Amino acid sequence: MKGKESFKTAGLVVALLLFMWALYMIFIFVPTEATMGISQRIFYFHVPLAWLGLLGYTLVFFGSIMYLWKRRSGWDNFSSSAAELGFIFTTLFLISGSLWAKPAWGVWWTWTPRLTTALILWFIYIAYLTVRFYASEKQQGARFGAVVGIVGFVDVPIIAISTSLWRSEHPGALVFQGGLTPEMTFGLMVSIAAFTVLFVYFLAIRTSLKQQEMEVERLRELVEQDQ
Amino acid sequence: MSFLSKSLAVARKETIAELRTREMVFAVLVFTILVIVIFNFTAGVDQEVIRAAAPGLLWATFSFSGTLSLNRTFVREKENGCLEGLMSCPASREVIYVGKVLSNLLFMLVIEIIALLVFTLLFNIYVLSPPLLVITVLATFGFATVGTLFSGLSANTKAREMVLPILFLPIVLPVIIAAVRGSEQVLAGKSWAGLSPWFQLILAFDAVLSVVSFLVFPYVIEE
Amino acid sequence: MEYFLTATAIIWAVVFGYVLFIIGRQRKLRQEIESLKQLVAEKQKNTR
Amino acid sequence: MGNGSAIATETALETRLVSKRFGNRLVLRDVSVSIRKGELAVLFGPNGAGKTTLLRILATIMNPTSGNVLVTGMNIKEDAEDARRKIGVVSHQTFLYNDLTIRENLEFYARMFDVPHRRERIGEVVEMVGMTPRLNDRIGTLSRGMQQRVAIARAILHKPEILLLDEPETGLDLKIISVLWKTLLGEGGEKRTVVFTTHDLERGIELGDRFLVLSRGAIIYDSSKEQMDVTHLRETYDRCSGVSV
Repeated sequence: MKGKESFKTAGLVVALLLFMWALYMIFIFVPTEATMGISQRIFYFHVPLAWLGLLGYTLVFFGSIMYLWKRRSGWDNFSSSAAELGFIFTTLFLISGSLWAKPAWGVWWTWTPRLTTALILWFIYIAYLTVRFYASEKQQGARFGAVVGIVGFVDVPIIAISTSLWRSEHPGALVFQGGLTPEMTFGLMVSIAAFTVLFVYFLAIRTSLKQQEMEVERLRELVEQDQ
Repeated sequence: MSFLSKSLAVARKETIAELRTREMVFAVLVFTILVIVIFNFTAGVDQEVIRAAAPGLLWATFSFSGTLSLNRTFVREKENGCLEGLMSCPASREVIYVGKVLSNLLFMLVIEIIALLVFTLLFNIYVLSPPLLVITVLATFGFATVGTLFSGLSANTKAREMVLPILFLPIVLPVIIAAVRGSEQVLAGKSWAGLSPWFQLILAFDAVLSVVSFLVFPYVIEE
Repeated sequence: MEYFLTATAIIWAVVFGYVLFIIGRQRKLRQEIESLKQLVAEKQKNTR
Repeated sequence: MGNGSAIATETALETRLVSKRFGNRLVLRDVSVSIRKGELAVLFGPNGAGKTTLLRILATIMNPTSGNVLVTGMNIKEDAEDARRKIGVVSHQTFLYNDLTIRENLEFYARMFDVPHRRERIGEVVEMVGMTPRLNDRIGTLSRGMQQRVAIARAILHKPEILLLDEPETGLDLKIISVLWKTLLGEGGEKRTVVFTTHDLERGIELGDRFLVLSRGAIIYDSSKEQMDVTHLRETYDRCSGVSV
């Protein structure tokens, strides 16, 4: 238990340090892009957030398979935590995309394949969370969530293909018109690393919180029994 | 072979019951035609406008009428505990799934074909062409495979009718996109070759999602 | 410029809010587990 | 679990440490019983004791959280389909489709159970429960008692060796109850193995030759008819039903 605690603290410290470094990179280190100016720096949030949205659902998928196979509630706690975080980060991705679209194209929303795919992924996250919420009991919710986790995951690449086919005329690589300078790439890498560590840290904490919630319920059951 | 014959027995039973009451096909069909009529008032009589909006309207209608009919498929199993009776039969859970997919596919196709006829009559657009029918069958198969899985799932939740569209629509979105775009091409008089990317997309969806749904269905109805 | 700052602020706020949520939940759960464990221990004493 | 008979008779149904958990609630706790071929076992227990859950697990409708169930020696985890072939279920729900006729319902189930000579067999079972004149009527138009008769016909359609009855008598009049037992117990001279649940103690003692009491998910009484002590059974039953009411 003690080792776990110090491990958690270490995780938090690493995440925070990396995050500071990433912020330094984004605010000061990276060069300002010529055509789009400062607002292009949203890019350094935007890309990591997209990555976390996908990573989140990949973990949901993995946890779902493990749950249906092993039937350990730990796996369910893992995948539902990943879904919660993935949902939050996908929401942030949509917001940052919107805040970028405004200065870049003059509109709050554009139906680029990437944004559209993210939007649908966001809806699938909602579907996952809804099913758990409306299940008649907890284990059923876990089972149903796992089913949605698996089906949704295999659907994501098909969604990505369909949106890009649908909007094939759209300039997919608009961001990288001038290409990325080495500094930009480096800044992006740091930012991705920082966000990923943060995500993993949150995931570990959230999963353990859910385990503790189950412990509370178990104890409560013990107390209420035979009274 | 017993697998297929038992699946057919399930589909057969569904069909007999539906033919007797006609409650689902009838209600959904009325809904579908109403949507088409309302569309008539919003799009006006300009043939160009209608032609441009028709594919989108058609598939929006089919998606919603699909969810409507899918919502019904497990209702019959809930009365008198039939699902338990079904589960006590010496047949795997997948048999139930395949049987239900077949009957859902049949019901949806019947509704869609009639809707296409109505569409042709009311708007003077010839939508009953062979490529459009192929698109309809393939896309509806995608609807039925995913929809049967999710209707089994939502039938066991606390808010049945509400949960299904939230699950179903985002997942089948690739099929809707492909079907709309494909139908546009057909109405624009494009050849079969121009349709191939959309066919491929729907086929990919059908192949992947039907296998996955088949595999996870037992987890939806077990306890 | 302001779009960039808004984005940063929102992301920061959400991350920070999540941390607060986690800390609060953690504290509550710890207390609850403690008190429940005591109750269980008492009960076991009584039944013996 | 040891009982008097010197000859080791075949076991029809056996559970080994079966537990079922719903969320945090343990509905069955390590239930181990074995029921011999031809036995009529009565499962007593107050409401909420886990009777229905146990029966549903035996019928392979529900999976146990842990433990094994053997049906005529077959583990239901491995041979679920073969096990189901040997089992017939009658519950307070009829498992019949309201929109289909008696014949269509039975035909459907006959197909699902691979019943040979469907037509003849359906005619036979419907005759047994006395529903032949209504063969082409929809289930939805029949009275509750008649529906239950068809449910009985449905359960024995595939000539199961084992019958599981979940409160089959509730809401039925005496005439149908006599049909029920006449039909269920014997067909072609073969005595079936029966497990049935009830909370009616007197009725259970009258019918059964093996008695089990389930309380809070655990078997707390198990005795054969020869060794049974009626007062002890009554006391046990009253104690557990008194507590949980």
